Amino acid sequence: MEQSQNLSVQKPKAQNPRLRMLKTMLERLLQNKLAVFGGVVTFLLIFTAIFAPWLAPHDPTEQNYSAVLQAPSIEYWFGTDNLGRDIFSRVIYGAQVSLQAGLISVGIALIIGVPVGLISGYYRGFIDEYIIMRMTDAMLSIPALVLALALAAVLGAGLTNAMIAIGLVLTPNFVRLIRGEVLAHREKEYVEAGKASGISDFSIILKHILPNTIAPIMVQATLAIAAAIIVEASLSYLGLGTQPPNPSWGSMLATGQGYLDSAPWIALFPGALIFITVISINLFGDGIRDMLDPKMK
Amino acid sequence: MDDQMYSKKLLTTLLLTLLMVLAACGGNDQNDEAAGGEEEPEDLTNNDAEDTLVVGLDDDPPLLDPHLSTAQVESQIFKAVYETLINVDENLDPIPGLAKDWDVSEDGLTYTFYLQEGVTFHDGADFNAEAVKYNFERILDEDLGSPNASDLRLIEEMSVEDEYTFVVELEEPFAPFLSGLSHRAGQMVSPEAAEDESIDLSNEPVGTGPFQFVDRTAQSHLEFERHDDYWGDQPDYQYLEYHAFSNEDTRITNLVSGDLDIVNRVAHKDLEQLEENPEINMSEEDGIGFQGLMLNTDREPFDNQKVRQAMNYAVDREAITEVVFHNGAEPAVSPFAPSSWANNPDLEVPDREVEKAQELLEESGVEDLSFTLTVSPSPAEQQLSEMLKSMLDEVGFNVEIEQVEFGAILDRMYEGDFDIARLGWSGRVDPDGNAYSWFHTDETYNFTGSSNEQLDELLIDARTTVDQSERQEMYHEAAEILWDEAPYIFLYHENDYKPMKDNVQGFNHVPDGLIRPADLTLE
Amino acid sequence: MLSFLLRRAGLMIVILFFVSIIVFSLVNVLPGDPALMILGQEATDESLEALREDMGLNDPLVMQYFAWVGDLLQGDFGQSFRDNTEVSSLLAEKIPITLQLTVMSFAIAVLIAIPAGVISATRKGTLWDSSATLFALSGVSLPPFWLGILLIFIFAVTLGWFPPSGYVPITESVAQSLWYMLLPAVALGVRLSAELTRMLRSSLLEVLGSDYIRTGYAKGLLERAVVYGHALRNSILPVITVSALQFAAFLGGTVITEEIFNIPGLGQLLVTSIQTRDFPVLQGAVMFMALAVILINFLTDVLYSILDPRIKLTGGSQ
Amino acid sequence: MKNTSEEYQLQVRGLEVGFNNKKNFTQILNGVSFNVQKGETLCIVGESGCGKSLTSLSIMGLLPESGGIRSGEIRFEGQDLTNQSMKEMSKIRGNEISMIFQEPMTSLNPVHTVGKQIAEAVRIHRNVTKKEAYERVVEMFELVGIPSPRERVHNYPHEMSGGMRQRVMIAMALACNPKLLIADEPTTALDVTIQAQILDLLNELKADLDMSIVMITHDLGVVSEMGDQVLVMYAGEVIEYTDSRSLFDNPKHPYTQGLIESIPKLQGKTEELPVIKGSVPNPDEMPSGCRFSTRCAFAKQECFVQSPEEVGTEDHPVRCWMYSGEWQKMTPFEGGESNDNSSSEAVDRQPIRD
Repeated sequence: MEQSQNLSVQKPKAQNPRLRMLKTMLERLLQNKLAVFGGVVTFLLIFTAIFAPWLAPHDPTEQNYSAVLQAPSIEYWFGTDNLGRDIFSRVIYGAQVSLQAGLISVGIALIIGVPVGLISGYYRGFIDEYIIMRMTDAMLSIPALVLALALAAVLGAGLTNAMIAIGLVLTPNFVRLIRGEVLAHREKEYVEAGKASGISDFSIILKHILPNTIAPIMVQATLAIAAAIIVEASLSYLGLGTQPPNPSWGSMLATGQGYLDSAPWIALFPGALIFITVISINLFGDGIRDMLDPKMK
Repeated sequence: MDDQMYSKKLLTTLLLTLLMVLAACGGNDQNDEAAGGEEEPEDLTNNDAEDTLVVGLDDDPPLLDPHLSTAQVESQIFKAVYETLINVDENLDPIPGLAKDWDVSEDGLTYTFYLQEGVTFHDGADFNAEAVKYNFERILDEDLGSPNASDLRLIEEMSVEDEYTFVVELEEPFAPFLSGLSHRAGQMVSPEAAEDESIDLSNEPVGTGPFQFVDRTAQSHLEFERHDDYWGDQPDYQYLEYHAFSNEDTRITNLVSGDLDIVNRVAHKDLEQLEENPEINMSEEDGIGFQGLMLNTDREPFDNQKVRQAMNYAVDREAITEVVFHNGAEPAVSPFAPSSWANNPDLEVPDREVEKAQELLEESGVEDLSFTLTVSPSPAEQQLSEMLKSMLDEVGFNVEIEQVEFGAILDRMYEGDFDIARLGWSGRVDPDGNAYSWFHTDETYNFTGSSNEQLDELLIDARTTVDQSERQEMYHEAAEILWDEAPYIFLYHENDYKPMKDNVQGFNHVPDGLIRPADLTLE
Repeated sequence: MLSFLLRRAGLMIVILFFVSIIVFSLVNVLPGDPALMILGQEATDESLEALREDMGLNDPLVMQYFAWVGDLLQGDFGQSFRDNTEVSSLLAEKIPITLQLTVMSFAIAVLIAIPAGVISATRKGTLWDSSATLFALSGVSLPPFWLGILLIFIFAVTLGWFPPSGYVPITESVAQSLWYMLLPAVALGVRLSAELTRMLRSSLLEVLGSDYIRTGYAKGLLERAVVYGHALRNSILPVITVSALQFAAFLGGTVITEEIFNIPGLGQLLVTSIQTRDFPVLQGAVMFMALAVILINFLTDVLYSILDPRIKLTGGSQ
Repeated sequence: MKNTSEEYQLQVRGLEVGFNNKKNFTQILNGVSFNVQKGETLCIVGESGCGKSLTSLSIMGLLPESGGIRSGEIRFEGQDLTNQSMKEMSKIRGNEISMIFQEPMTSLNPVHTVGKQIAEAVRIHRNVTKKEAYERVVEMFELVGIPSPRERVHNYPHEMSGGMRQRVMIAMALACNPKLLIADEPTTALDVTIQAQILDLLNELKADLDMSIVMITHDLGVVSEMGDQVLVMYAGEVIEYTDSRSLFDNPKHPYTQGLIESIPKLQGKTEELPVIKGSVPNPDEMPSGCRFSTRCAFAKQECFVQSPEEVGTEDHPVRCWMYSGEWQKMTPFEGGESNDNSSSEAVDRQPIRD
């Protein structure tokens, strides 16, 4: 009771400097032109993905056998593929798949990684040192794509399974990051004080340690989304990700590779979109990192 | 431990190289290491190009032991290193192989083979009736577990009449017996090599063929050399190599601008381009296989015949052969290719009839028409499956495509864990090979779970009848039953294409799709 | 030094133990019956059961695990389901190919990154710097498969300078082998190169501001000698650490690069083994890759201690 | 100035140095001039931020990239160093003019042995073999008093103590027999006892090797031990310039006086002056009048407005209004920042006059 009262009293006071900090942070972000560029493009991509049905001029799965392998034209801006489907529309819908894959797999990694990292770092001990940490070491020594590939093979082809596989593969990164942050914070005074005043471990972790780890988690998560998009595209390229006829940039690339000489647009457009998406998210993530802590660079 | 040491060494080397690179960079400019290599992409081989024929295969042949072999691509290799008792010509009629002649008794039960004389295996062993007997026994040996034993299963007794005469007694007449001997079951391995524990026939084949095995680089290529003691005509060239390129684009590139001389398979999307290329000759021949959809009749909705029939009308076979195969395939309605004597000309390829399909679906009363279509993840398969989905969804099905590796598809077949699978057959010389094991109740490849007594009877009669016109009747009828039962949706017969460099001559296009390297000459 | 090595070796073994558990459990939950895989389509139930018994597939999983690890320790990776080849000999065949790709792309990465990083750091704020930074920024976001396809399209399909894919063993023709491997090596190396450029730039900037660099100039060294003789070696240390940490990702990149350029290396072996459910090969390839990553990291620490005399390998975990 | 330039080892005239920011040029050194005779030690004294180090770096041609000499000349044996090319400068540096730095801990490259680093300097300027260069290093080690020199050449910097490292730096600087040694706070980072040893060493070597020294320090204790001539700098300007005896006996500028008063309290590493409050103003907030006016206890109103000229004798110039004819006529300053923070003690003090 007492605590919550304290909090409510402190809040209005605390808000001002916080607001100011937020303002300077935003200013810092806006000064970083590349980050702004990345953010704007990322936003546009999210917008495109959400409003794909209204933006796409054609049904992305509609086949037109009389317009197979057409070069870009006014009717088909990015040309058509080997089944006469509109590549522009497929690329737009592909944004849905890629962004979804990036967000959900990172979400999975966070859901597993954050609690494990928090608990492991807070309690330390044998399980932390010899099981969890060595397990993350082991997972990190297997190349992410290889592990994702094997996991996706175990789970079966498909976007959902690919996202689970990617999420699992990304998890150890978050476990390590969060554990490191916890280790840095658990000896701090406010944690000691909390312990001394008999606050439960659970609320110390949740109320005191977790908020302090949010900034680095945000940065890592943003960059992990970019990585996840690449892995998803790789899995789809290898046929283990999104299943046809759903448009995925990776599988479009795989189809297009066979037509590089006769219909290069099939591969070039989705590939360019992967690149633009990943670089935008990376720039945006770098920007957030610099915003939160200019020295971290 | 050896391998760990090995990898350790490799890594150390890597690290040292890294260091050297760093050091070199710190010191001075570094030359671009590729500066010297501005040649054309040629020379896969270190053998003399003039005297080497290089064949491009679509896959690495796993098992080089013909008696254990199941993969189609392995048969390509066998044509170099092994020989069969019986051969087939361009019309798929039997011609002499290692048996220079044979007699079949009136009742079709006794086969007498008169063998070529003066044939030796590559390891020096003599080829004779004992060797044939050894081979047959090897195939029938349960310990070996030969998947090709079924071709010989009806043998009741075999005897060595004299050194070059071999007699086989069958339990009952078996029409496809000879054609089986033109395939894996008729391939003769060296008995000495087979007995030798130190020789692994799966990796180092020893036969009587025109070429003998030299070396194999696993999952990459195989090298052969002319067998100097070959009993027949000596091949035109000294060295023969098989290079595996599972990637169809790479395979074609290496034919067009690399040093492949002939290729066993080509993606249909590349047909036009290759036909236009003046330096490439393309040989085309009707195929003997069939391709289509395997329906699981033990599962809903395909336990309903009307649903299955609806599929027959829902698919547009012409569109498929045009878009996916660039007209390099024939629409199919039965397991027998149009060129086969077993083909039923009365069965015509129907147009796509959406309304009829929908009617049939309505009649069936089945409401849940969603299912998973399992395909292997090759580009053409993917393209095909997407077309099928589009066509089937339109009449009311709800198709989900699932890409699964071929091996895993087979796995699911055996466990009956599938709705519809894209699975076809490369075909056999005798129509029995396209029908019996696929559509007879509970036979090896009848994963559909379908069973039709009348069909079973016909298929058994057809294989135990010797007279071809009688057999033809039976197969015509069988095809009609299959169309009506529709446990399998026949889609197309793929034509066989063999593109080769224009200096490759003498190619004899047998519809079994096998390249007989000894026929080829290099100009 | 010795105690450090022992500690690190101990840690390596523990990590490898966990890797082996991951690899083993992955494969044992993969769908597919190894016995069926080996015997093929026409196997009888009896022969399948016999083989399962023979392979120990009916034993409890723990027993199977120890049997597998026991074989591994004796260098026995098992046999391929596909063609019965020894997995170890398959690996031995494929590793040099991947190694060639790795070394070439590493060399390319370093060849680009060192001048780019140096120019960018020593000519800070110039157009050179901006170009190098742009390269670094876009390079890290270029997925190797997309870059690979782009390179194929430009240099193989359009210009016809390079073969679009394929591989020539280095034993057959060195020049050809390098030529064939050049595009893939670039496709794989650019990302690392960008990463290294970025690292090297910031690391070099830091070092160039340090006192001993001023000392170097004060004793009469020219810029070139200062940068290459003093600054580079010091600034490369953190870069080496980063590239070692990147090695896992780099090795992962070989998988997709080999697929795109159809190079019959370890990566392609791995993909094929997944596709064909060839478990022993899959296990062997993954185990080897993890071993390589772990060893590289270990060797990096050793290398680090050689390059930086301040570090005495006396202890401390990572 | 009676002496011709040839007699001077080093002659600095009207040196103006500053930094290029995004758009404008921030000037730091404002017309610095001084001479160093052969065999003489000149000490440059001042707080940090006075421009001492910048002066020394200008001589060495080691200004940071954004820095630049706007005008003035630096003559070394008659030759103007400001218009030498990089290449020519590198022939002079470490050879004719050497420099030792404040931080012996960080001024040596940690990844090379000390011997290698010195040998490198020798080999740049002398056409000798590696072995000969190492011999020279050993010789230098003996000279600067490093025990068991033959073993020590193979040490890495981190294996040596701070004092030893500074000896290494000295050995490196002197390895090519320079005519001029610039020592930038060579003892600041060291313990007091070591400081004395190093200063003694420098004095000895100066005599033995017949070289000139420019010693940069904030510590007048060092000046008293080393300096023949002393240059007091404040905020980029020379405010007083004389021989060390006159300086201690008769410091003129209030700043110098403050410095001298601070001596007993100034120990070791701190550069905060206990007597004169405040700190050197930022270059972009320079007072328009006398630069010291903001901290000067005696400042009159005009001091804040107009910059004083250099006055006093030729042997002892000083930049302060107090010594000009106008001082008496100037309006005393009443109230204001500078007096607020000057202690009563400071106010009591009277300027010492001739």
